[in-house]
Amino acid sequence: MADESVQREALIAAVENVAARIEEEKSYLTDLDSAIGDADHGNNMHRGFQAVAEKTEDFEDMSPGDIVKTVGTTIIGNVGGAAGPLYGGSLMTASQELEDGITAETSVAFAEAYLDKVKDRGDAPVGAKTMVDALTPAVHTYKKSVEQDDLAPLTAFAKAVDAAERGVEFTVPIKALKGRASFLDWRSVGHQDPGATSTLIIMEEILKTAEE
Amino acid sequence: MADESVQREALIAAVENVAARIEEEKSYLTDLDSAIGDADHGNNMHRGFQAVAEKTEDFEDMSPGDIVKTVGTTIIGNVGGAAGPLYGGSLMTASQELEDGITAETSVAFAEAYLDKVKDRGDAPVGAKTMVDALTPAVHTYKKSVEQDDLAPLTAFAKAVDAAERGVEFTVPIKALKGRASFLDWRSVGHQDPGATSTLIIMEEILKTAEE
Amino acid sequence: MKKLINDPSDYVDEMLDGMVAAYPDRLRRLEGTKVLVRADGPVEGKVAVVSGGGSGHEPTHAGFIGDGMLDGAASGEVFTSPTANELDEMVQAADAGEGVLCVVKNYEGDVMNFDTAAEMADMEGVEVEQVVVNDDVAVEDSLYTSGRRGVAGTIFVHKVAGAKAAEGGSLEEVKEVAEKAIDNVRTMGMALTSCITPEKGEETFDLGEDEIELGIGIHGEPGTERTDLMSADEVAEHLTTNVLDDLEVEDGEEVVVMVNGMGGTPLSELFIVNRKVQEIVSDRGLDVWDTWVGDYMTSLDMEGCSVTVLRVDDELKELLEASVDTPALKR
Amino acid sequence: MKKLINDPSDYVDEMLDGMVAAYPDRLRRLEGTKVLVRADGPVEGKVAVVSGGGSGHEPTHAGFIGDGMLDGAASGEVFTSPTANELDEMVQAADAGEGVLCVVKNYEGDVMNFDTAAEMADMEGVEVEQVVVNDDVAVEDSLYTSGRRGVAGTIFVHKVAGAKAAEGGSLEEVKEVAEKAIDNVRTMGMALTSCITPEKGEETFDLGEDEIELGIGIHGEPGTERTDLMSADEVAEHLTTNVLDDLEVEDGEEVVVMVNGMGGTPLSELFIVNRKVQEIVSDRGLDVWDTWVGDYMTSLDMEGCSVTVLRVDDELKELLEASVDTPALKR
Ligand SMILES: Nc1ncnc2c1ncn2[C@@H]1O[C@H](COP(=O)(O)OP(=O)(O)O)[C@@H](O)[C@H]1O
Ligand SMILES: Nc1ncnc2c1ncn2[C@@H]1O[C@H](COP(=O)(O)OP(=O)(O)O)[C@@H](O)[C@H]1O
Ligand SMILES: [Mg+2]
Ligand SMILES: [Mg+2]
Ligand SMILES: [Mg+2]
Ligand SMILES: [Mg+2]
Repeated sequence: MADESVQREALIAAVENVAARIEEEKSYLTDLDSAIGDADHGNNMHRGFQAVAEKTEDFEDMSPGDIVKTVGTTIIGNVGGAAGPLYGGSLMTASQELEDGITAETSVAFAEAYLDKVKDRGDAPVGAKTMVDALTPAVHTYKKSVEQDDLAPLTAFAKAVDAAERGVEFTVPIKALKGRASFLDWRSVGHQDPGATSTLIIMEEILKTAEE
Repeated sequence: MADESVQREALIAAVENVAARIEEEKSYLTDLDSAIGDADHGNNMHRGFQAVAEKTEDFEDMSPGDIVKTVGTTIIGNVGGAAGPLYGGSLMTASQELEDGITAETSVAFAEAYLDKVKDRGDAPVGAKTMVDALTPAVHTYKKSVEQDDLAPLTAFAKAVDAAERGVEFTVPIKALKGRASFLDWRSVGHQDPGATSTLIIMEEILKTAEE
Repeated sequence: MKKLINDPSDYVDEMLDGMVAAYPDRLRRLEGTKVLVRADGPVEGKVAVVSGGGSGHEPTHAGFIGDGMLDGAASGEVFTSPTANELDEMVQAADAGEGVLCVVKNYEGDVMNFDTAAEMADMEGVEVEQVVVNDDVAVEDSLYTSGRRGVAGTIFVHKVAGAKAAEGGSLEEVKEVAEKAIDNVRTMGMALTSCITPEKGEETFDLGEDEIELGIGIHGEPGTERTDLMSADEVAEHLTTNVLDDLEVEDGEEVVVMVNGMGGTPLSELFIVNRKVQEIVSDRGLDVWDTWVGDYMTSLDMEGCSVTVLRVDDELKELLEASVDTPALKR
Repeated sequence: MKKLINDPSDYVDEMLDGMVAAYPDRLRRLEGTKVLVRADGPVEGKVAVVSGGGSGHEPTHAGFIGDGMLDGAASGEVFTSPTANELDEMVQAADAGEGVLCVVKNYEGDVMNFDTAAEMADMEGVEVEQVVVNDDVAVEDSLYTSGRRGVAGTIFVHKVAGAKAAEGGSLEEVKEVAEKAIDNVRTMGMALTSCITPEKGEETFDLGEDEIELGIGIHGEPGTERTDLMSADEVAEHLTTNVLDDLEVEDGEEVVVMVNGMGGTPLSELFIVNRKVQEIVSDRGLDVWDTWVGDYMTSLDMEGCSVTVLRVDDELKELLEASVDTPALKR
């Protein structure tokens, strides 16, 4: 993979693209959360990524791993709700895998660590109608594509985004077991999970940035 | 005028007709009170005359004067608001004029006493947009018709009803100085006074009963 | 209409039963009436302070019955003064032989029925005095009209009169402090929405999505002015400025501020209003000695608020501070 | 949207400033945070009890800060758990060296952020314990789900934990009484209308003129069931029966009843509901030791109510009765 300064610029660009896209999707995410939650997921994600975007200047002299870690701590410190610890805490923990830079290998380790931390924190199995349903197929697909199919990371990541999308769609017809939507019991069936959706959106923007 | 038992039956019939008519006009009166008051005049009058109608059995062995007095005390005891003391208290006081039965003479005295008591209690001059604006022309016309034009009480009363109607219409284009509508100041202009309206309605029913 | 009610005509009756059921050790209902009195009353050797008016202003009036405040409260139908008969029963039940102060809000219905009740009680040998609260600066104060309405400032009058009575003041003394509070209190209110009375079942007045009413009373009546929607800061500024100007406050004076909710407005919004009110009051050089934020005198489910300012001296401060133990106010 | 607000994004910030402005002698805001703490805290020699969660539930949480109840309260954005960082700052500021009990309502966001904060505080040498309130019987209690929500019953947990801490209880003892209250409290709520969050500016869910939601939480989320409009008595019956069944009450037990308003419902309607609740509770052979009626834990301007029943023994009674002095609760 590319050297550190190229990676740094790519990360900064990705963060900015994600922040811009989240701004666009803010009301969409909040609307999804209105149906089966408490109508704040768009605002939560927006608040978090605004704060992150304001920090990109500091990123100039950080290693890629530190940038990801800072994104995580910034989200923890600004989001709250379920999304704050899930996104922020997992980024923070998983960033340790990037200590030696971003390679095909470390990116797989990062993805796995991220998923593990989400599951550890939130205690949600697949099929509980949460972000885990988008993350799991994405991480599995990425790992298999890189490690067994020997695909280039970018190609593998594109497949992962497709997989996440299928995960998001999978959240619609199932009943929520975790998160606020679980309080609705059977009434949650038929609605798309906001956190799975924001996970997909973020991955789409990372892919777009990487392709550029 | 007719003898006491005929008068008693007429009074009972009048009370029942008034009660029935007030029931019909309940929401109309409340709507008028919504515009410039507190949306209860119809309910207040209805509550009062329902209570009065339930007492008609007791009227069987009362003198006409006592019947009117009981109507007054029943209204005082059941209505509250401004209408309670104004209608009830004035009927109660003015009923003293009927001690010796209802004649052309005592009916004029009754009407005058009633108007005096309303003005005394409420301290409203003519033109303050209250029931006084309906009562004043009615009482003046009745007195003049009986005492100076020598008209029969029934004919005189019909003229009084016409006069009250003009009084009600007069309340529309003027500003309220008394009652809740006064709090609206200039915004009260253009609305018809509920209490003047209920005064007219009651007079109409009394006339109708007397004509039967 | 969506309300937590049963038959609209049982509204007041069931509410009063529900209050007594909540505070059976504190409140007692006079049988066959809508009057609540202290369960432990009449209190020997003490002047009684009573109040009353239409229902729909909860916790006013009955929520303030208790040690250090009211001895009785009569509830009429929604927004309708109680009848003279019920007021008379209340006065007689509250009297412990030391006399009764009636705190009346200035509405013709209330004044006329309290007057009649006072006459009735007087005939029974009860000593009755009356004070009339008229704190609403939205209404022009004129000799030729009904004058100003009594609104949320009444709570302060109840408090100081109740405290004076509790400390053993004579009827004359209790009346005097009530009048001092009346002279020094001013209020102005506004509405974001009309309330809905249970019997009518629909809004008393129509208000557009971008309109508000300024200068409303507490009976769902429209205000003195309809304007475009304002921000919380603008509302605070408008109400507070009018109140302070009318009170003719002077630099360095001490005041108590009340931001009162009309029933449907959440506490959080009242605090947002309070933030600006305090700023304005301080900018005028006044010293805020105490602040009350909450639903004290409401108009059913109306959304909106009122701002009250009471100028205080040492006597009023002491009476406001005095201990009080009622369902709606404890100190 | 019609609200007494300025810029929606300043909602929480300005509300907190307005609270501190109302009670400057009682509340202090930790600079740069949305955390309020006792102005006179940390209190030497006393275990601290803190709470927190999203905003929009006023007077919860900060309204219960004071002697005998909470030492601190962290407010997140509307309906959003505070961040772990703010919770950590609160815990550290509240600690007087005797340890801190965090009262958490069971929402994943709250639990995860409090967990993280506890880890952080722990690293700074602060002893932290946590209890999680889950009183909402509307939600099925299952091992495989997030479990039940924490709702209005939390107020009782704050009260008994705060009282135990005030009387000098150790962190372990304070935690124990909090857990006893949690084990013995159940709640169920309903909504006549959706609330409107300031940021979204419109109803969270659409509800027809003749529909209500049963089994709602306190974050404007829809309930577990939508049904036709019910009378107050029917609502009381539905909520109370579910609560009592789940609590598995037995004849002759003593309970405390709370009828809590969701923010937009007037007190009068809560009393109408209370009337029937008391009837049902008494018919079950229970002894109502105390009743609380009012807005304790709200959902912005939502109209509706919840019914809470707490089973009490001598220990809980003594702690509930203990003196408390906060903006929203005094005894
Ligand atoms: N226990 C959990 N495990 C994994 N994801 C969860 C869990 N709880 C909630 N989520 C995710 O968080 C999203 C909601 O986030 P957000 O609305 O920001 O927080 P909150 O639920 O506190 O309002 C859900 O859509 C879901 O994807
Ligand atoms: N001071 C007064 N003098 C004469 N009539 C009055 C006075 N005040 C009010 N009224 C009459 O009472 C009517 C209102 O009665 P009602 O609505 O029953 O009582 P309230 O005003 O207490 O709600 C008004 O329309 C007016 O005609
Ligand atoms: Mg949410
Ligand atoms: Mg009226
Ligand atoms: Mg009225
Ligand atoms: Mg949330």
